[in-house]
Amino acid sequence: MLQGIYDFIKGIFEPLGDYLIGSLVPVGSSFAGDIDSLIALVAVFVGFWGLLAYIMFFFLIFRYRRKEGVRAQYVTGEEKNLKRWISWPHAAIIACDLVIVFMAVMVWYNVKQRLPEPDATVRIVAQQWAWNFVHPGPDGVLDTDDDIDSFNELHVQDGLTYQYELVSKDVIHDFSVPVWRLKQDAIPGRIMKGWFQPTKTGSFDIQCAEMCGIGHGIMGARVVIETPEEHAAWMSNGGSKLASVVER
Amino acid sequence: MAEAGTATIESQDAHVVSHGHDEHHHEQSFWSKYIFSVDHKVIAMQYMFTGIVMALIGGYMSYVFRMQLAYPGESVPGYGAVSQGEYNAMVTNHGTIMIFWVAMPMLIAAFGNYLIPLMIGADDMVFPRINRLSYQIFLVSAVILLVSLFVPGGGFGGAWTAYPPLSANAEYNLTPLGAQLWIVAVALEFVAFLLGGINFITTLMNSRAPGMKMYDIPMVLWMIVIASVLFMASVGPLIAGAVMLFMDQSIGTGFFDPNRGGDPILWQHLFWFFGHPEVYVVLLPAMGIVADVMCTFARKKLFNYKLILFTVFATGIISFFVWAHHQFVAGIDPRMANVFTVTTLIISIPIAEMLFLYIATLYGGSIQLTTPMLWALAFIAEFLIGGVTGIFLGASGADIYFHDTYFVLAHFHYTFFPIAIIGFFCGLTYWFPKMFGKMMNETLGKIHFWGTVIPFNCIFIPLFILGAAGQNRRIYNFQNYPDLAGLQDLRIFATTALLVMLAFQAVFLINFVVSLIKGKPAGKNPWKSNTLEWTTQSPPPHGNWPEGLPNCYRGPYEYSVPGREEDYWPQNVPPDTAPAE
Amino acid sequence: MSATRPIATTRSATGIPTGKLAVWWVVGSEIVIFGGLLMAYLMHRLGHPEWADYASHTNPWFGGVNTFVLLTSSLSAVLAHHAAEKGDGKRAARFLYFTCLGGLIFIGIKSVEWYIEISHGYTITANGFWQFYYTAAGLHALHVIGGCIIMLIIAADAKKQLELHRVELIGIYWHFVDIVWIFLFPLLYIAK
Amino acid sequence: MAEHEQHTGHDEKYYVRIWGILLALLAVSIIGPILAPHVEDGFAGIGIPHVKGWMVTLITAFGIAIVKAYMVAANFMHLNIEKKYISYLLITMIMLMLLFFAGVSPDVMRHEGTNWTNVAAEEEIDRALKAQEAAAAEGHGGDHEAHGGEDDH
Repeated sequence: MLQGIYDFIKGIFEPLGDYLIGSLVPVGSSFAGDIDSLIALVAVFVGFWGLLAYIMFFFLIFRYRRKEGVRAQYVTGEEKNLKRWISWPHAAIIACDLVIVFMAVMVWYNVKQRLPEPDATVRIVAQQWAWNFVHPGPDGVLDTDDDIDSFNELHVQDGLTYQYELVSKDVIHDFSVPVWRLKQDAIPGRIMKGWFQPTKTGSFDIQCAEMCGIGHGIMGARVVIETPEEHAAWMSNGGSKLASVVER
Repeated sequence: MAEAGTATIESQDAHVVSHGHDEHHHEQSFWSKYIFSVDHKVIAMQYMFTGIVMALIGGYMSYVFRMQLAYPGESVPGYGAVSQGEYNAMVTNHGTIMIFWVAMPMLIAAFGNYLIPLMIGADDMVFPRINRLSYQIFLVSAVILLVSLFVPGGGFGGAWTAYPPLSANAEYNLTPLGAQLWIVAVALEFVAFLLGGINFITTLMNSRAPGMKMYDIPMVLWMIVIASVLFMASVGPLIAGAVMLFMDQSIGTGFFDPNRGGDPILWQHLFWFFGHPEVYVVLLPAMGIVADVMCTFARKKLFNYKLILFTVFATGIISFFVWAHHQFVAGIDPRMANVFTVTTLIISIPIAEMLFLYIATLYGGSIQLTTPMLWALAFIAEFLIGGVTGIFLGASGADIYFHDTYFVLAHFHYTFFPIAIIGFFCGLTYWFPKMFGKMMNETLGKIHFWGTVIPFNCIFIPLFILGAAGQNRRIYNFQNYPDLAGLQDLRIFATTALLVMLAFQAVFLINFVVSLIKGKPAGKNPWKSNTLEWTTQSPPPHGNWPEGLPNCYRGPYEYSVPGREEDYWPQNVPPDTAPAE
Repeated sequence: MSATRPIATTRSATGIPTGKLAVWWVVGSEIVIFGGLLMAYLMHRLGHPEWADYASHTNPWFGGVNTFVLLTSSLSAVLAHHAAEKGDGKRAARFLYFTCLGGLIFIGIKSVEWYIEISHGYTITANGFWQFYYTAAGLHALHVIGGCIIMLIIAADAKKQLELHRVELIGIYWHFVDIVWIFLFPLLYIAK
Repeated sequence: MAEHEQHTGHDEKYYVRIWGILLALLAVSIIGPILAPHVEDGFAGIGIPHVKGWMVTLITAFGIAIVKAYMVAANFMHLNIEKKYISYLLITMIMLMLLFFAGVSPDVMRHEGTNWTNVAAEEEIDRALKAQEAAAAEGHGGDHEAHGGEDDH
């Protein structure tokens, strides 16, 4: 039932989300659309209230500007007929907040709290100031002989559900992939788990989103999302670069 | 509460004492009058000028790193080429300075020190010497911070949040001395504000003029004192954390080192348990200044004083329950994030209501757009954007995308800029006649106003777009990122707007100096305001009211009361007499 | 010490003298400082079963004697307040000196204890437990030393019958330091 | 200048009596935990079953600490005759600390949760417990353990 309500509301705001965020950054993962729709929903709600407040604000400044011989009214703000100008918006804002909380928690649950059954698992090792990726290789399982290590370049196959294990060797880093709308800190001493499912092929930026020392600014990497054929070819090459990959 | 009869007697006593006071202080050297003074007004000025100097330093830093972002790798005029380490140090110290050495001293300490005794009708703070000590510690902390930028290895570059292990281990941050001095400076600053804050709280609680009841206290004082209480109640864990971090840095303990049984997440909690209430610590004084200015220039009573006060209380209390929304994707348990999403959206309710009440205050007013009023209105207009964009970040699902992007950066600049800069200019232009006895030049003031507010929006609206495009913070050169390199025009636009805004600050400095020398004499009450500070001379002498401390008979916002000839009714005027002056 | 006091200081809208009110706020802010540290310690202590063994190397007799010393000095602080209330500055000063002596004995015992522990290799960097042990006890010891210094100044004034109300203020602070120790003692020494 | 004296109405004997009680409580809080290992289910005979050693420690050490703190605060600091809101202020501060504990302990006290594991802490616990067992078997107590954390770097 909750999922049904969620899908309904999401459906309303999806086009706007696509316009607001999707036009700047491609929608590249299964949950990117959810996050964009949530942003659109918040934008509409706060935009409405913000606009209303601005209209009111500028109207009042204009309407009650100083005029010769006109005195200000003596109003305490405790009169019932005036107070409702505050108490009704107050109630309406609570209602809006409830919707936002519901949608935010649903998206959060889907992206961060849930861990769907993966098709493959990748390990992401952050260090000052580079990303190391351990791909599971053809068997889809980590820590076997056919694992493929790569440096500053993550290769995944379009449409598969991946689980990631995020670790850090030294300080706190943050694995951030804007096209997937994914962001997660890597904490030294901890294994952080999560998931993603790419839905768009191409090669995109990975950034570090947590200050990690002098080289933080250059701690970028690329994620390469390949069709099944390309990915198989990449794996059979033992992870060497394909011609299509943008050289960094 | 003293009754009216005893109040009069007490104020006659006060008369005698403060005369003795005055004569005692007539023969003073420059040194004891301006440097080691215990007078609250002098200490307020010390805080204010230190804050302005620090603001100029912080502004210079923003100039350097914005230039680097707009024209990466090129030599910045007036600085030279910016290395990665220097860039990080600038970003870190810009944030630290602007929050701890600009917003806090200028809003809480300067206005708190100046206004609290004057507005409650007292001759000084209750502990003048502790007050002086507080400023001295503050000054030392500022000097230590500035020194930390020039030590071998360079200034600390681990972001103002100073997450360990980066901040704790020299092998990671490569600035052993800079990092240590940074944390020492921050801890000392906290101690200074604890001393100052306790002084503010005690003064307001105990030393109000006879007759001044709870709801007769001007809103700005309420807000400064509630801010001090919030600061006092939240900073403790971070002081403990600072001690732990300093020991990690200097003697090799492992409080935050995962390899030694420590936990880096603990620091994040210690930091943000303070860090979020801190936002309200600096917000509330600015809100209070705006409330007083709006009432004066709309000639209106504050719209529902009590309700505003309750929203402030509610904000203060809830602000302790929201801290982990800064850490949604920082490795906290995802289930906790749901709790903090709920609390975060709850805190939006009193804040929204407070803004509504402020806007409603304009209703039925007689609005005069003087410079201070323009600043006050600009505060509301700009802070509204800062407030609504916060909802995106409080909603955990959306924060996954926006966390640590330029969207966050633009959001909190839309809150901190109205607070620290607009709020400060609002208060300064309003109380300048009282502080220095001269009127400020309105034309220059308005040029400065528009020259600051318009470029400000031009700086940060592009940054919202950059944030929505997925650009992360604290990266010194976006040319390294193929997907982001194309948005360079927006960065150049923002930097250009910053240059314009910084240039217009010269107008303020000129206005300040010119008005100080050539301004019209202000008289006691140039704005025809109600609160008690306007009933003494401008500037007030040592002891504030040489002819005896005032009594208080009514609330601070009795403007345009029907049936009275004047449209204001000062707090010290006894009920049956005509208004003074 | 007797600069002209502002009228503000002598007012008391709340019914509590300004000095005392301020001391209560100081105590409030100290609660959160120690609270932050102790909560951090408690989390680690509960999360790390191996710390029980580390904690067993503390010597509860040192801690116990120190608790006794502090409790006794608290008694003499409250007796000093009692004497000051009666206007007997000399007696109050004598009790304050006695309280100070208690603080010194406390620091003395602490030094011996730490000397023994450090010489056995239980240094501050030994492991998580010991770093919290030294930090918490050290922060507390700094408060004891600071309290002693202020107390000597107040006692010197009280002897001359000056500023007698301050005897109570330092007393409140001293009792607070005592209470912190009352909690540190079981947290650091007893819980095994 | 008015000296704000608040007469407490007690004589010196009263304070000495409180002090005596505090010392007695102190004795209990030292002896209790020492006896605790010996009273494992030891109260079953007098009709109180399931009393474990850790319960005795908890009550005698921390329960009594709270009682002692209350007695000092109420009688020596005179909170019992102070204005009520001072007590509220102090209680609020303590509540804030409990809030802090509640908010932070899911991340710091626990070593695993939804989608994360604090492997460093778990390894450290494992290593240290093993080392302690080994040391106990050798009969040297835990003296070697003092430097246990060092071998990690």
